[in-house]
Amino acid sequence: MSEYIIKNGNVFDPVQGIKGDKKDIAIKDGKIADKVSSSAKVIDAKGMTVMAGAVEIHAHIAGPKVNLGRIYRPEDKLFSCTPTKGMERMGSGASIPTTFKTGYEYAKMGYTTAMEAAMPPMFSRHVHEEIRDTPIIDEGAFPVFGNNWFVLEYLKNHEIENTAAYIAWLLRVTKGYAVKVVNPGGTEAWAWGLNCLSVNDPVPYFDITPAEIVKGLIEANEYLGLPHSMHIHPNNLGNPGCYETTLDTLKLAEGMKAKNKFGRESVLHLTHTQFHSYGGTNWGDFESKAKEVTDYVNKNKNITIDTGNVTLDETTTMTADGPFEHHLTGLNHLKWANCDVELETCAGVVPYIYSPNISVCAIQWAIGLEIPLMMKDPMRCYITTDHPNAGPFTRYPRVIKWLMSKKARDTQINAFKHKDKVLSQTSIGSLDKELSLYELAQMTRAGPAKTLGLGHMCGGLKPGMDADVAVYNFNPDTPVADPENIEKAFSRCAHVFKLGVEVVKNGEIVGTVNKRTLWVNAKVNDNPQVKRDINEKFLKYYSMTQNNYEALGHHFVPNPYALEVDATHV
Amino acid sequence: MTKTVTDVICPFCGTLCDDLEVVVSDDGKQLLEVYNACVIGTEKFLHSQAKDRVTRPRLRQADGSWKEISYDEAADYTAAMLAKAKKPLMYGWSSTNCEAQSVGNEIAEISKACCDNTAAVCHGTTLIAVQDIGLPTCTLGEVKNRADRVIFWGCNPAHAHPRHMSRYSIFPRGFFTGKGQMSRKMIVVDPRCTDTAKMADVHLQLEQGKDFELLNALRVAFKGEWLPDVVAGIPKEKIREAADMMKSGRFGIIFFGMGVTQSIGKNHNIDEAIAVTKDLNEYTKFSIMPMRGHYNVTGSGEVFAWQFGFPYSVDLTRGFARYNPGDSSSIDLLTRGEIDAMFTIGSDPGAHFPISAVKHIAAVPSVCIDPHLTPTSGVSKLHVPVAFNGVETGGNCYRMDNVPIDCRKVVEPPEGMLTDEQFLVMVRDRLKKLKGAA
Amino acid sequence: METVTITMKNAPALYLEADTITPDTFAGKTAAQIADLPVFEGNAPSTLGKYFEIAGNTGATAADTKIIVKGDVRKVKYLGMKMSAGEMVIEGSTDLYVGAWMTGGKILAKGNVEGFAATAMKGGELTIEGNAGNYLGAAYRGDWRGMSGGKILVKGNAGSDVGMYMTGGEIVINGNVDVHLMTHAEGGKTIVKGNATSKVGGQMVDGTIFIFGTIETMMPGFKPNGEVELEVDGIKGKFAHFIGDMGERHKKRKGAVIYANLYKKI
Amino acid sequence: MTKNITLNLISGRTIQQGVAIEGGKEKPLYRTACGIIELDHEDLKKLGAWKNTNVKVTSAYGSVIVKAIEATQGPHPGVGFIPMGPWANSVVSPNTYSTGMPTFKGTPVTIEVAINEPILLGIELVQKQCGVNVG
Repeated sequence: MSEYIIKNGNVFDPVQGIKGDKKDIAIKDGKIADKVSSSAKVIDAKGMTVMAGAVEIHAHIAGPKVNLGRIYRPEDKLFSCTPTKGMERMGSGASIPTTFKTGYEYAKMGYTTAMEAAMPPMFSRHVHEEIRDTPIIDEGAFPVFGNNWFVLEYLKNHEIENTAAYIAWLLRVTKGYAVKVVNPGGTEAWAWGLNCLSVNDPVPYFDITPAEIVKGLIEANEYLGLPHSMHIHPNNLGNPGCYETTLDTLKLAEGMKAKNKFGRESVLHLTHTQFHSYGGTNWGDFESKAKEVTDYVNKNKNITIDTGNVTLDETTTMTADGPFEHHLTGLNHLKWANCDVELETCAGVVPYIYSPNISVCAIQWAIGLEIPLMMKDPMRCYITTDHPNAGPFTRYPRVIKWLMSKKARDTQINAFKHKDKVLSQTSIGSLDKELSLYELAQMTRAGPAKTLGLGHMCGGLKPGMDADVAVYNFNPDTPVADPENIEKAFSRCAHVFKLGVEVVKNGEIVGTVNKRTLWVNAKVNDNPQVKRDINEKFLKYYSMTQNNYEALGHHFVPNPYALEVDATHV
Repeated sequence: MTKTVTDVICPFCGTLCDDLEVVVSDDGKQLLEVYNACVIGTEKFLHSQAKDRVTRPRLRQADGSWKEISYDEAADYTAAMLAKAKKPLMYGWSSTNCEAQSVGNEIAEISKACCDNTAAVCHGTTLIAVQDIGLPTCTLGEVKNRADRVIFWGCNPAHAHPRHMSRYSIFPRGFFTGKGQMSRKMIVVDPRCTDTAKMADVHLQLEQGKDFELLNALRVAFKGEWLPDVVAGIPKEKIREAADMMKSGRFGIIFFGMGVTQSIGKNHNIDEAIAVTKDLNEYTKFSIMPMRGHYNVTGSGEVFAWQFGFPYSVDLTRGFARYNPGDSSSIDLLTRGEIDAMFTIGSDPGAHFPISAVKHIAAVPSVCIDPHLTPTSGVSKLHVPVAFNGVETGGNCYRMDNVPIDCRKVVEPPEGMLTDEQFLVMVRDRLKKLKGAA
Repeated sequence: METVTITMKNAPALYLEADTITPDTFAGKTAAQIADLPVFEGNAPSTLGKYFEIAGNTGATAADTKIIVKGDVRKVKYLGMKMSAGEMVIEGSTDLYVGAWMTGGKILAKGNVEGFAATAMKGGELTIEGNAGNYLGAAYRGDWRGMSGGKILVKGNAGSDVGMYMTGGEIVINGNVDVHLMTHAEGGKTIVKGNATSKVGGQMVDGTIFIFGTIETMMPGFKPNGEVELEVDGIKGKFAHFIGDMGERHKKRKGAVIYANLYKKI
Repeated sequence: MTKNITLNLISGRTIQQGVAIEGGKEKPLYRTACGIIELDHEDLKKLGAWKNTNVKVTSAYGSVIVKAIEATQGPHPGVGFIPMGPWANSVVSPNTYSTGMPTFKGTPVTIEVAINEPILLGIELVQKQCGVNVG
């Protein structure tokens, strides 16, 4: 492992509180070191910005619905393919890139860790195959639990210990990382073509309300002490007036404390908050409720959120929220794909065009920017586009440009056809705040790493942490003449190191590394009740045998990295 | 003494039964018996024990006889052929595991080839229709647990997917379908009175090639609009009756097969069938699922999709992926004579392509990787026998509803035989040297 | 209008992908520069000069550049792809993708053309004196935005899937058409002076079809709506009027439901 | 004068065809399973042929000798069925209508009795039509 020393760069590292002063970053044996020998290769980062490798907390980048999106959108790849070049395999796909292109694009933008946002447990083998073919970045996947028959039955009688035992079993079998909940109860209702639109609508046959599911899963998550909090996509997404359901869901977490040994303080992570902060009663009086949602989250310290910024592109929406996708295809009449998974979840895929000429899309764009600008504590608000739902992740530099430059926001607002409606229905016009590089580092590095329970190994430049470093050609000292320079600087890094290996130089892939698959191995007390339930359901209701289901993730993860959790309560 | 391997996956059709039990000798060299498999699956496992199997690669000589060569020479020949060809076609991939397919994709990318799987003659038109209108589908367990309306449109599971009805669609007693067969209405649409149709509650025996019209009539019947007296040979009363039966279900599923994908209208038949399913989702819950033929053609489509972006008929000749069935699909490439080398693996185009396409396979340098003796190996220049995938080597494969299941090695392959993945790795390494790639 | 003539002198063994033969790429180039334009035979890169004899000179812009393609070009694909202006005359028959994704200019193909001609055409004119292949003026796979403008005239017959997902523009076919005429169309007009086989106008949302000859099997989704006297492309006559596709969803404009119209000459 | 009839030919799987392809295509079992054409009772009468006689099936794309048997999954008057395999694919229409899929189902064919013409083995049939020298 060769040694590197990055000299006189402007370092931004919230983990050590470094706010842009010039420091040397030493890299040795894949870790950040205090000092290196004189034979270390010198990287001159004069007039450049040095940050840790970014952490993507929520993106649909691997799995069956992502691949269904690739299969059914050939026009997304027409005339936009990148040929094989040097170490880079060929890549294609604007809104849903192929796996090789996903890995390269993330690395070139300085991202070194990414989390697949929704993995149907039965298809985890498919997710891991795609993770294996995504080069460079470390990855973990969140199995979905919010509509799982085991969870519905256990939480109906509030059996937290059984739910925790089942969660531990499923995380081990599918090599999963955290508890993900999508439209709790609603997706199981969608198996009969119905939906749960509020936290109190009972699920057909199982007769449990989404509120009980959410509350039960938060308790089970803290009972286990998992690295990441429960990660929720609440009911009633994307409908005008859905901010009330969002607040009802957040209130369920009141009074709960985080119990884990990974330094996480939150108990609930609300994902793609933009889609859940809509007011009004129909698309005519559609308005932003970002203020109400961010006020609540500012007051309650045990909640973290990510934004879900709309980037005004033609993209493909894909989510485990089956009923929403059916509702969306009812609106734009584009091709609709859906796959109900037995006993577990569902997935829906519909293309969507966020056109600047449509007022709803412009307001969605504004809401996505209001949320991070109104959040007081950047460590609890992370930047995502819920790739590819609100826009492809390759647009992060553009989102960063809008957040760091009021001028850039104004030029975009003036370009809207319904500019007056955007200004009247949202407060984007009155927000003058411009994100600093330090806050950006909190929102894309230290914050997500902390809530994912990875604060000890990535998201920072403290000696001893993994040597994931990104160097941007952006001089923080010179004032920004043209906001486009921000977007250009953050699109391609000057240097990127992953586990101490230089993988990107001047925006080109120059190296690769044996990427890791992060997963959580939770040990719980032996639970014969849950073991019997699992055997019985596989005997009678699953369409594959238990041995084949349990062989899902085992020998197929080339480089697993387990976070050990001991939840054996005495 | 013998030992029994349980939870074995049958590597023949898209149903991918995973509850087989295989009895092998203690030393794992002999396969004695197969339980729980249909007659085709049993034959596939037992045929691995055939004594007259070809176990070494053989090269066709000028005088027509076969000359046995080593695997190394075979790999050299294949790599040289692919490196020299201006537009090689790498076809098949459907009876091999996903690991071999990944290595094959690397070879295709280095040699700038066209690659295609047996979807080209099976469910290729389904994929075109899915690209036009989407695909509301579900996994087979949802059908087992919830379906009370089952429609077989242009497919004959009694013959093509023998255990499908007993494992998933008609007979099982699921969570909400405790009465099994009695809680399900079965409709079969087929121009013949097939063995599946003989079991159906309603059999619509339509005129062959008129599926598009009948599906369109169903959509009109859902909306209660005017209908001509007879559509595709079916009187309009029977059409309205079938439409009402579909609407009155709680959870319906349409399985469709070669009857709609290979008849005139091709992708539009499936396009309209999916539109029927979407319309039915306004009244009740409906899904649709293709009856995939080969056990891992879905896997090949998935691997192509996440590595190149397209499910089949991928043209890599320009260094990036292009796709347009009709231009980059195997049958058109062969019948128009656009190919100057043929590489076949895990399929048998010699028997299952129209003869005018097979003539072109015989006309160009061609390699066939297949454990069996087939018409393709008969017309190819080089025949490389490999271990039976799913019997003598494991690997990942995908069921017809895209569920990945890990098939496993049950018995040792004959002495000195390589698996297809090992052979492909040899070809890839030689190709890299020839092309000077890093 | 400056004219460049390229004549096939060295026919390719396989098929030649010559998407650089358009007025847009030729404009402002000398014959030598044109000869260096890249073409592909399979995966082997080559130059135009190796296959064609190039004579004459080009105009400064695409608009005033005319290309005449002589010789046997039946194994040359992508002629006139993405063309935005200027003219092109193809003396003989040619292969796939003639004038695909073209946005303007004129193409005259004196012989036959193969499939995917004028894919997703936005403007300009394509005239084919021989027969056209399948997917004439259709959308690319998976795209719901098909041909949106321009005019296509086919003097011979056309194949199947003419005008799939068409949203605008006009297609006139003097001969016959195969199955699937204007499937999924949301606008545009097609006139077929010969016969249509079956599956005409399946899943149509909007747009108009005129058939002068016979239709073997009508789509059940097209409801008879009386007869009407019309003059179409200069020919007067009595037409049976059908509206459809009744199975498809239809928009309302000012209260009235919008249907696609199919007129069959009696 | 040998009588001939015209039918609409379709091809597809049968369970015997499945067993035969897994048992080895070089074996006669493959010919017994797939070298046949299933004709409806009326069509056999119109052709004036005994059951299980060899017939010559001709289409615009080729011709093949197969054994005519009575429909096992009928009645389907006017429709002939040859299980998928080299015999069917010798006469099936390769026209893909630019979708990549040949028209395996729906090829017009004419059938005439050809009692003493042999039905070739699977691999042999393809090799002969492709002119492959097998020495």
